[in-house]
Amino acid sequence: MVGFSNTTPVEDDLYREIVLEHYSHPRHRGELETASSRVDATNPLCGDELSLAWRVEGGRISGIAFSGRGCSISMASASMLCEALDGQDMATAADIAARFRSMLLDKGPSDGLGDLEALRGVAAYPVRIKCAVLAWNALLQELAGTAETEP
Amino acid sequence: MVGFSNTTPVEDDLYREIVLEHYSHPRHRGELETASSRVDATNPLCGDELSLAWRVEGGRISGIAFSGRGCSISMASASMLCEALDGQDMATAADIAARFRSMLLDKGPSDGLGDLEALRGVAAYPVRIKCAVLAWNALLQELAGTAETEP
Amino acid sequence: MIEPALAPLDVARIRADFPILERKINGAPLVYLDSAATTQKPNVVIDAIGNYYRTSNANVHRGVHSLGNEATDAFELGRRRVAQFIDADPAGLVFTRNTTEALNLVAASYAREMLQPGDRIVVTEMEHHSNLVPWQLASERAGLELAAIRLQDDGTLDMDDAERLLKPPTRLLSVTHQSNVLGTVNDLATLTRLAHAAGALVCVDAAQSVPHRPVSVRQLDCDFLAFSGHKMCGPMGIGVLWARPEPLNAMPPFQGGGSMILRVTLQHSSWNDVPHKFEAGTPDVASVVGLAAACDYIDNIGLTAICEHETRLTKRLLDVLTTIGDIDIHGPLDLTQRGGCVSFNVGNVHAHDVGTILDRTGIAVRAGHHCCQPLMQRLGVPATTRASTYLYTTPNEIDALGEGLAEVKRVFRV
Amino acid sequence: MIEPALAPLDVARIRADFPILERKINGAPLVYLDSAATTQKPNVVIDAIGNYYRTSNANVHRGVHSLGNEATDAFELGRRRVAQFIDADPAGLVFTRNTTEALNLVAASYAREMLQPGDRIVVTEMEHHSNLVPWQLASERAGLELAAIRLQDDGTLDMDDAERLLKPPTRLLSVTHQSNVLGTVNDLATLTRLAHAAGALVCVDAAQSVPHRPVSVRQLDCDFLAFSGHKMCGPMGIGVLWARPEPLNAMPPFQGGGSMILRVTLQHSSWNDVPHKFEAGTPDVASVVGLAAACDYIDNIGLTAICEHETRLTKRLLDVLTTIGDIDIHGPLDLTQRGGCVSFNVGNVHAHDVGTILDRTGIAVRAGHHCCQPLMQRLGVPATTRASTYLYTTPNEIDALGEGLAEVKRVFRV
Ligand SMILES: Cc1ncc(COP(=O)(O)O)c(C=O)c1O
Ligand SMILES: Cc1ncc(COP(=O)(O)O)c(C=O)c1O
Repeated sequence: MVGFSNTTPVEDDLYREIVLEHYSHPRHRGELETASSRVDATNPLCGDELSLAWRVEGGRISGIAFSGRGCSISMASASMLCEALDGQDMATAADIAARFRSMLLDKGPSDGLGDLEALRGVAAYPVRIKCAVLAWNALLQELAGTAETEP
Repeated sequence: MVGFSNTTPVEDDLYREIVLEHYSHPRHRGELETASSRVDATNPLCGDELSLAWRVEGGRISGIAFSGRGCSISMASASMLCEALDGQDMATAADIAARFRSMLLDKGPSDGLGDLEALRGVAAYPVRIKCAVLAWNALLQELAGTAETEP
Repeated sequence: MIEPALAPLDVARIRADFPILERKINGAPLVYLDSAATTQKPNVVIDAIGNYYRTSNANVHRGVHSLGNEATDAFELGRRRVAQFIDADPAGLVFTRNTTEALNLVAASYAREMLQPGDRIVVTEMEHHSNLVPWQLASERAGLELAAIRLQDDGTLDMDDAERLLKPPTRLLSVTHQSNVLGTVNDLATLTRLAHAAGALVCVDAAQSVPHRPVSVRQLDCDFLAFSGHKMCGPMGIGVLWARPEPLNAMPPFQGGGSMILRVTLQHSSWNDVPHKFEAGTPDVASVVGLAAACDYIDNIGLTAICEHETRLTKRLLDVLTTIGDIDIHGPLDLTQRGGCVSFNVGNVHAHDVGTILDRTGIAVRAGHHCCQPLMQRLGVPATTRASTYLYTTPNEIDALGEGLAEVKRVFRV
Repeated sequence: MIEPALAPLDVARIRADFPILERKINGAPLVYLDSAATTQKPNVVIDAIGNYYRTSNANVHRGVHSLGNEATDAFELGRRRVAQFIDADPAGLVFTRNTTEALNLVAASYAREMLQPGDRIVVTEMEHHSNLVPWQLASERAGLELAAIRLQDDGTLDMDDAERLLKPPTRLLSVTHQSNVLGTVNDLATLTRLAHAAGALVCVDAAQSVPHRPVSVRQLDCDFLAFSGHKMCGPMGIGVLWARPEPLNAMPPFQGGGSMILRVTLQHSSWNDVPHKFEAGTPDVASVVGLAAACDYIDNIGLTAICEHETRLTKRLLDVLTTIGDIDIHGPLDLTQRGGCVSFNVGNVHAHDVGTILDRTGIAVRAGHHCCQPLMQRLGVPATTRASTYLYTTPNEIDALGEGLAEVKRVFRV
């Protein structure tokens, strides 16, 4: 019946089921007591506020959590970020982040991004892109900072 | 030959002979040591600066002088002012000043204004009116001030 | 005696004056409900700016040539026209960029320079950042105290708290006439009486009142009043500070430069008369001409009629919001206490999500903190959605908003 | 290797872009020789403003709706376009009302707030009031010393005096790139080297240079640079302060209000990133759009070609003035040391009389102190007449000025 009957509403291009699901039941929400990295991000013009914390053990993210408040896109994106990066090694984490940003900012491919692909629709809403990348920018900034200070 | 031959130039409507004559040979220019009133006027946007001083004896102006620098209109007007008011009683002086202003600002009649009538042409040059009335405004302001403080 | 109701506005005719209202947004006709942020411009205003540049453009106050004279006349006529709009003496009317600059001028040249350490400035919990941050900057730098009158839960000021604060050492009350979030119209008569009795001056942020209802500085009896051209059909880049002559003459200059001086030497300068003393550099003559055209446009329609029109729309808007359900309306529900700007939250849907869903059908509302973060804290929300009306708003547009909000509830399953 | 001369400007075609040039003044075609005060506007700039209001007008940086997004894009694209015009990073480009406000911003937020009592600010004897009075205000309030580099009789700066003054405790040099009276183009390379060697920052008043010759802030190596849109075919009401990131990030805000904040509570606020930190309140988006259109317009013609055109006109102007006789020309006669703005006195005829007689045949020149009273004192004249050219000026207009000056001599029997 997909795309066929007009009694079944076509899925919303921005507010996909899976996005709303992450928004109403966020994964990894809370504090991470044993974090090795922690970063805050705000979007002063919207009032979105977000904290992201993770723990690196043996070159892998062995725990990750977020807290804060904001719109559905920024919160779902943070929830998906945690789910996608938990357990990944640092190189893979950085690669996923780069591909996610590219999907939104350059309309790049989304292969292998899993659930994150559900946020592709945000690319058509320029003012909301900064909501979707808020957590990711914070992560990448922290990774870049760490990379610089470590040899 | 007036207004008849085009070999004789028609007199300039603004720079009448008599105006230029007052400008190049100002009357009553200088200081008045025994002045009873003295007033300064400036036109900050043009840089015109003018001082006017007079002596009142028995209700009459018995001496008057101006100093300063400025354009031909402001200087000629000050020179004519001194000539017109020297020896007049205060009521007549105020009356002449009022009629002079009215000639320029409201295009009022110029009867009995003598040489001052030569400045009538200024009325057609809005930006120059303030040059022509500079000395007169200063005089009237001072007279108004005196009138208020004297019973 | 019952006041005869004014004839309703001929909104269809008015809308034809605003070319942007023909725009489509995401395929749907634009429904512009963001006039509290900035209003749209009628052709007469846009054309006045263009005509000025095409026929009379020159610098002002400096020349003897004809164009310079025409430009100066246009500028000073504009000043008189705008002064008349608020029933003021043009000698007290200073052109600024916007309300923000007007308030900063008072904060810098009056509060910072003329008040003494320990003196108190009073604002309210509902102020726009533009009527709060300038006082914070001045207070910090001049050792002043800053206090805010509390808000009641109904969105009006706590007048007991006002009475408590409007006592010595308060030297200045700066208060909004109409809140840009709650719509609340403050009781300026009482506030001004209290402030003046305490020996304090009164500064009114009229950004949201001058465009929407008749305002007379003589009747308000205030000392300073600030507003923006762009919120009243006029151009961006032009605003107004009106002030009574006593403070204005006593205040030192705000900025230094061309036009504001009397005599300048390398070491010292003296100042031109007000209002020129506060207008340094080349002014925006074109925008003054545009603002004067906006005053004409509004007065031709009539501020009282505009205000009645907005009251009718606000009533409908409040009804629609109530009917939809699950909507928290902030600010007074009593139409005599408010203007045509209504903030609300839909369930616990974030205002940005509301704004985005509405925008998909062409409806432009504001979503965010509206430059009122302290008020958001007071209301306990991160952001609100705000719909605001003006003379070109139709009842159908209010209904379209209602439909849009129903869609928000559907998407977010509220 | 000889640089190939550029093709001369097609001035007839350029003039067709400027509707005001069709005006008659006192029955004669307008001869506009007052571009140093403000330039005329081409249709593309006037239309850009109108189109913005007709299609995309909204407030910026605050909304999620499409119009708000379009307006924000237009505003930030404008910032990038204008930054490119002066070879600068857009993050250091702050929009102000005009040059005057830009210089006041540096005086208020840098000199007044960040310098220490006893520190010295250096200007020159040829500065416009806008590059003098702000420093006087800051110096008085912060206990700074203010000194001026002397002028030589040929209208250039005394570089020995510059060397004497550009030593500790000098912390800031603020100097005009091109004099609005003398036309002198100052040797910024040497001045900047001296100032930087002394640990002082350099602020350039580029009001008369950015419109007339290629200016690169990277090549100038300055720390601050100010100019006005209205002097470069752009709208009134918009100007620019560009600054290097180090001082800009360190400086406290200039004005408080919407858009310049990060977080606000009733008592304290923190600031947004530069350049937003220095842009309080609703900006003039329409004028930014107009200024970006002006940059496009000028770049399409080419600043180097414009500069060559003006040099040719200036040569003719100097020749005409010399031929007429009894005319004192102020400023350098060497065309490599000056731009297209020439001040002079005709015998001892007052400049206003010169201006009035010229205006009667449609010739618009400036007459007065040109907001440079200290320079007038230095030149020993109460006022001068100034003729200034731009890309739309023709050789015939220079000749018309010559005829007008002959008439001045006739009327005043010089
Ligand atoms: C109540 C109030 N005060 C001040 C302002 C600031 O106005 P502007 O941004 O035009 O300076 C606004 C609008 O943004 C406002 O609504
Ligand atoms: C050299 C110079 N500096 C500053 C200014 C002031 O410019 P504005 O009036 O646009 O602020 C001008 C022009 O008036 C100028 O020529």
